[in-house]
Amino acid sequence: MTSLLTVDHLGVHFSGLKALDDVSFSLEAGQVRAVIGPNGAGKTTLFNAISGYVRPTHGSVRLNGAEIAHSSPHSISARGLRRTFQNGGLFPALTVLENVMTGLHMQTEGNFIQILFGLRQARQAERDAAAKARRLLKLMKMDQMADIPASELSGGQQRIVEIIRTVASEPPLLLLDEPAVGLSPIARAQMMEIIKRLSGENGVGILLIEHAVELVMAAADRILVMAAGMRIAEGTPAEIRNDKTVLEAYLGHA
Amino acid sequence: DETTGITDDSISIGVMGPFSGNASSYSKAEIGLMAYYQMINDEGGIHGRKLVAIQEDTACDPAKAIAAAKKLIHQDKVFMLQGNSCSGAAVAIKPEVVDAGLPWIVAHAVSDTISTPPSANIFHGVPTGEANGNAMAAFVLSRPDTRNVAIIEHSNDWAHSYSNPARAYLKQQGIEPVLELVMERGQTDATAQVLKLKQAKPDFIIGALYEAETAIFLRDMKKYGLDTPVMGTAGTDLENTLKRVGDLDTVKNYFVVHPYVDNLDGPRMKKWADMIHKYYPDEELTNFSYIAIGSGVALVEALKSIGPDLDRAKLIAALDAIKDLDTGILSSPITWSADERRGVQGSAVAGFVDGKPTVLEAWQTPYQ
Amino acid sequence: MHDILLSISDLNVSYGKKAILRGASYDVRRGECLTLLGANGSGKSTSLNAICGFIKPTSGSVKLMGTELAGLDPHRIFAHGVAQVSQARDLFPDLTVEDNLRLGAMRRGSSTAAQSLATTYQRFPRLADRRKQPTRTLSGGEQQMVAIGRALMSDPLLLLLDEPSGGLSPQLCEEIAQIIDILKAEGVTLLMVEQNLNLAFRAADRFIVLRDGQAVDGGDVAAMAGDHEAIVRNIYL
Amino acid sequence: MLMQLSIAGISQGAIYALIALSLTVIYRSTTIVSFGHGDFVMAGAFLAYILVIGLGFAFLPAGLLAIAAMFAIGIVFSRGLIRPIRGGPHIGLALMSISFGFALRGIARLVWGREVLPMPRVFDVDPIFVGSIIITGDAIFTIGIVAVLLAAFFILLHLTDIGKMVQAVYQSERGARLIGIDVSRFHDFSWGTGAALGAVGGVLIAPVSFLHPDLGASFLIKGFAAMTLGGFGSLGGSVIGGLLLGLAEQYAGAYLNTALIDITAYLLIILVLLIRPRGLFGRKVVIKV
Amino acid sequence: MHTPAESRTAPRWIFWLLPILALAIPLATNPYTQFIINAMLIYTLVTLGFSVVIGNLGQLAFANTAFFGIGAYASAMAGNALGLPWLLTVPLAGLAGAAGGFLASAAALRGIRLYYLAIVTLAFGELMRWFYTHAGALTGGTDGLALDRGDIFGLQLNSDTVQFYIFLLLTTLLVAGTVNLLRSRLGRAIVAVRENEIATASLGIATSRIIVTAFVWSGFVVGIAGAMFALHTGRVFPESFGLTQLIINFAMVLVGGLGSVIGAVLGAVALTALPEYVRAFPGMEEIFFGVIVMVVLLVMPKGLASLLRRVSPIFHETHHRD
Ligand SMILES: Nc1ncnc2c1ncn2[C@@H]1O[C@H](COP(=O)(O)OP(=O)(O)OP(=O)(O)O)[C@@H](O)[C@H]1O
Ligand SMILES: Nc1ncnc2c1ncn2[C@@H]1O[C@H](COP(=O)(O)OP(=O)(O)OP(=O)(O)O)[C@@H](O)[C@H]1O
Ligand SMILES: [Mg+2]
Ligand SMILES: [Mg+2]
Repeated sequence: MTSLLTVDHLGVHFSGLKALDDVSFSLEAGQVRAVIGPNGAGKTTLFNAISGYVRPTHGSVRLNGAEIAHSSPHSISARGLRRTFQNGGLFPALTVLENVMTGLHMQTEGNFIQILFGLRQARQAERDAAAKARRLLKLMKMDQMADIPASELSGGQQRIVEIIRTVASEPPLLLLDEPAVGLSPIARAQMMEIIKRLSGENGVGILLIEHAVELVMAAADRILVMAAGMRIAEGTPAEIRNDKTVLEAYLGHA
Repeated sequence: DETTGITDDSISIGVMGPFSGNASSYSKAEIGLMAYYQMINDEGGIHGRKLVAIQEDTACDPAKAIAAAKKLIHQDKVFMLQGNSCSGAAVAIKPEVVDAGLPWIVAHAVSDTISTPPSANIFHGVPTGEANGNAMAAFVLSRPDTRNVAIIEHSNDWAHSYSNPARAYLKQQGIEPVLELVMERGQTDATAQVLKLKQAKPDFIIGALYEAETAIFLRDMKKYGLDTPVMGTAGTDLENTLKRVGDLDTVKNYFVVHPYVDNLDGPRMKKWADMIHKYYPDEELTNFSYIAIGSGVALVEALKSIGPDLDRAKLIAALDAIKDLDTGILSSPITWSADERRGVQGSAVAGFVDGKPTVLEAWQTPYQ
Repeated sequence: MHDILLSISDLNVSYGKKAILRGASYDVRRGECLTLLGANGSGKSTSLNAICGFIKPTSGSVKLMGTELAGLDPHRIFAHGVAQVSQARDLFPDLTVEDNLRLGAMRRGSSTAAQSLATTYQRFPRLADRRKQPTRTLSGGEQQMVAIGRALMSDPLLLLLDEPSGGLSPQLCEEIAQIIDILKAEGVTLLMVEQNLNLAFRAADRFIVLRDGQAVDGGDVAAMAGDHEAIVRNIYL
Repeated sequence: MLMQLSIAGISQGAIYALIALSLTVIYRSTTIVSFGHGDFVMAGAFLAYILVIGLGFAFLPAGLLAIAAMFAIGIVFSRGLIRPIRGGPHIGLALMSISFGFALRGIARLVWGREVLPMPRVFDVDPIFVGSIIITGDAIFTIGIVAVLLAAFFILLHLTDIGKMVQAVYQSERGARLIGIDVSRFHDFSWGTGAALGAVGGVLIAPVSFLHPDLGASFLIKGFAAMTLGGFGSLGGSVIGGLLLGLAEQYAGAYLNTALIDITAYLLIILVLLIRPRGLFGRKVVIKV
Repeated sequence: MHTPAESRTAPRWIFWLLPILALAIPLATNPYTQFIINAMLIYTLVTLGFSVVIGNLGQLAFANTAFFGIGAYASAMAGNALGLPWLLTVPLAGLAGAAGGFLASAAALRGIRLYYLAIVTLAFGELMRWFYTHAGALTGGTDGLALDRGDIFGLQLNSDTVQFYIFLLLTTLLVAGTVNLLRSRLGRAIVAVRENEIATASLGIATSRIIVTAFVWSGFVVGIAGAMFALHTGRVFPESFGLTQLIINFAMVLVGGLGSVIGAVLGAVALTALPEYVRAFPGMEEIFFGVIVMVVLLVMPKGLASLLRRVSPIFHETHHRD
């Protein structure tokens, strides 16, 4: 059986700086794997390399057995990988609802001709997508905000919408980069709920970067700890909590 | 309707011209024409009727010109049309005017296609491109020992309406241009052109360039020590060109098509200059200012001959009856007939003689 | 009586017709760290932006030691010694770390600026390593350090911090808490927005809760310590 | 011939470079390309003309006054017309400057009629002969001014803190506000400077091109082209772009066909951008995700 | 205060009301006013096509005047060289315009963006114009290329009224198609590319395909407008597709409201009518144009369409808001 995602000796160098150095791991469907580590450890770089936004210097990334290490971002995401961005990736001029519906783009039926002539299939597909998007917004209590432009959201609300947009299409593989930043404790709990549900019920494989250690410990099946571009530890939350190197390098004060 | 646009005391005339945009210096022609109307009106009009100009802007743009023509014809319901600088705009409105059937005297645009083949209601009241081109080429060839001729021009319909007939005339005489150059509007340097001319060593240069480019071209010729004579169009004049370049040496070999009986500051033009200044005191006078007046004289002549009972058919007939009319301003007379509507068949040329602008008939041969 | 540095009374702020703050009033005492708490979208960032002039309040007053700030342009308010670390950081992405930091001190003399720069590098050694790198190539946490460092470079009287912990690792959160302590000792006053309750209660002296555009609740941090559950229920539900 | 063409190309190119430089100064601090700049150039020239011909000033003070007046007009334009719509789409700002230019041009046409006027020379210097090669006083003067301005702006923008501020405002207006910069005034000042530079261009160009309401239009395109060739925002790039363009026009005209002079800029641009989408010296913007 | 999306946009029948009412227009016009109204229909399409690219896709592409010229010349040349009746040249003109759009999108995909794209596309238009001027044998050169207007089904095509009905039909269909496109997931994706191209790609959307789609559709719409223009003026000249035309189209987009379909109609109508009103003040057109555009930009930065939106929520358009 091949894993959902296999990362093999992956490295990314920026003119001399080894932002990511020889990292390997794999992720199964239904599993939540957290990636933690100090600032600048290379976590986001790892995500960028997997999702096609930076070109790996060496190593391989396989999605369901197929090599994707040098594919373009959209072709990788078209194969079922979705990610969030650390620094905000919403479409400010679109409404909250439309932002989420854009996440459903690939699932929405209707070819160019049907769309141009406004045929029933295309219109029905639009309505279905809107209905689904509203349902998702309701889960995070954002349905009140569905019709305001994303530019008018607060920082935390933007983050929530981005996550909803990313999970909307129920992709087989999710990469979440610090999803909890700026979320209130309540919103955090709701979000963790959704993450657990996605992996548990829908079998989505989730890779999660997060500094909020209590969340990580609660949500992750396995944890990968990175520092200075390298993997320094790997294991279950319980193992990591007691790992000496990890304590020194990262968890010291948490 | 045959009497649309006339009342007991007025005749309304649609006067189209480029009153805006980057060809607006042409509209000086329409200003001159309207000054002439006002002079006629001040003298009592024609059979008690005043000439009422309804001015419309074409901006030298075909689509705008069509709108202007339709407005004058269908909304303002003018009796006739007179004016029109810019050949492209005139060509564009031709179908509309032909359909409407009202008399149209083209008073500035030169393209022969406006009036050939003749349409029942269209009259050309200025030397056309062919007349001008022939005049240019003939003048060039009247200089003894002209063998090699070069042409420099803009790539637009205006320039081509001069250069193409000139080319045709030269070809008839067995002469192919040794060099054909382009200098586009807005260019502020003619080094490449002048250096090429220096190599080709023509005896005469035909230049179809607007005012600014003419001045730049002449300046650069001087700069690089090229003193070949240049034959320019009616789009420039000697006086203003001299003013622009600042020294006589630069323009002393420059000649222009000059369709008038006298140089611009000569005694026979003074009355016309005074007339324009009377009605438009701030108007700067250039070659364009006078060009439409000749056709105005012809119109008045025709209207006078008809008597008080005026309609369009009568005007068309009266215009066709004009033969060999000395307008007192154009160097060639106007003659119209049903199968030749290019009324002005020739044009004089002007050049500096002893430092003074002088109207010429041929190389070193003053007019009359 | 405490010495009041910033006094906000009956502050109203709206975006177009949408009212965000409706008559919020509270004081910030000199030398303390006050934390604003509230659900997402409750108007915390809006409060900070209204104080530093990015949004003009529709009514109400913001007084800094008796000087009315409401209605002034941001650069004037800045000149009064109010600096902000914004939620979106707003760095200059193509300028280097060092340039970003130095620009923070642009309004001050260059001799003191050089010293502040040294202090900043001391506080964030990671930035010293990255000093020649354009900030857009930094990791999220590193960018946050630059944002905080840049604001400190101006030697503010009042520092507004919008989620300083955003994207920072636990150790760095702790370091931020220590920096806040040092700043307080130096006499800097802080008004902070923070969702990370650990940091909020570790660093702050008092807190204020924003709800429905008003400051509804508040108190001493010490009194609430250890009872996060109750706080969460109180504040966010 | 090659030498003479090159000299002519460089002196034409210097004019393009001057326009490109003034566009760059505005662009670098406001991110706006002033598409109405041709008319600022024209207005500067006309102002100088009024002062010299109408009011009898000597050329140098007239030129300086015209430049100062255009500086003021630039500031007024920025305050009155750009500031209120600053938050809107960029394209609106571009159109605003085009419309302002249209109005300026319309006014020029209305007031000065439809003539092509001669403009007095800056300094009536006799041309210099180097062997058979001729260099006019205008050319030397223009090239000199461009060199001085390039050096001045290079120092200002690359070696001083003002330069850093300019970059800061360009990259993040909010960020600039956060560090206490009065961004609006900064923009006003940049527009003023850009307009004044345009006027420098106008005063230098008009003796060469003659004075008419449309004189700026073609220079704008050339200046814009030069700026693109060099890469947006690069001072040196815009000057080199201008010179390259001037040379290419002369060579294309002399060695290929004079009908190509007018489109040389376009051909060159398409060629260069297909190979380097951000011009010769423009940096590729890397977007951090 | 925010009404749900469904009720924010007009019900579908409202869309058809306008063209149906417009059927009566020729009853109240003379050939001159009819000519102007026909021009409004043509410029509605030009503006709409332009707006899709600069407003919705957010690319500073100035090639639309080029597409316009390509359509017009394709129609005139096909009529002249192949002897096709005008009606059959319309789809050809659309395809030629679409091909132009494809070329422009290729530049954008090559990484030429923003002002770089602006000048490349502008260069494209100027090179086309140079071609019309210098390829006299094909294009008639500077004298322009006359159209043999002929008739369809016995109706004289040089009649302004006949032209009006044809133009009304074409414009209505193309506007409807554009509205459908913009309201669909494709329209959303077009705006998404403008807002954040990287994030759009992360959702599995092939951004390059979206860019090509927007450009090609824009070219198609404007190309057809070109064929209409050729019929309208009866003769095509190179000068009709120059920079002045470009600036006016550009102004139409913004005066109407960037990226708004209603705005495209309003902008085209307003700025086609303006010069006709200004005729009363000869020589003042540039000043009027400049001042009026400046005033609109200042007073209504979101264009005339924003006025309508203030009147009623049915004028709200998807993906387009204040
Ligand atoms: N394009 C780049 N050029 C140069 N260095 C880079 C580039 N991108 C990232 N880096 C460096 O690589 C290192 C790793 O960055 P990365 O964003 O992966 O960190 P991270 O683990 O996500 O940190 P954080 O938790 O702060 O987000 C950082 O030190 C950063 O400065
Ligand atoms: N530019 C804007 N236009 C309109 N409404 C806005 C704008 N910015 C914020 N809002 C609204 O104002 C309210 C308060 O926003 P603010 O950013 O102050 O919240 P916050 O308390 O900082 O939330 P968070 O914790 O999520 O950052 C929110 O409901 C938001 O939707
Ligand atoms: Mg990161
Ligand atoms: Mg906030």
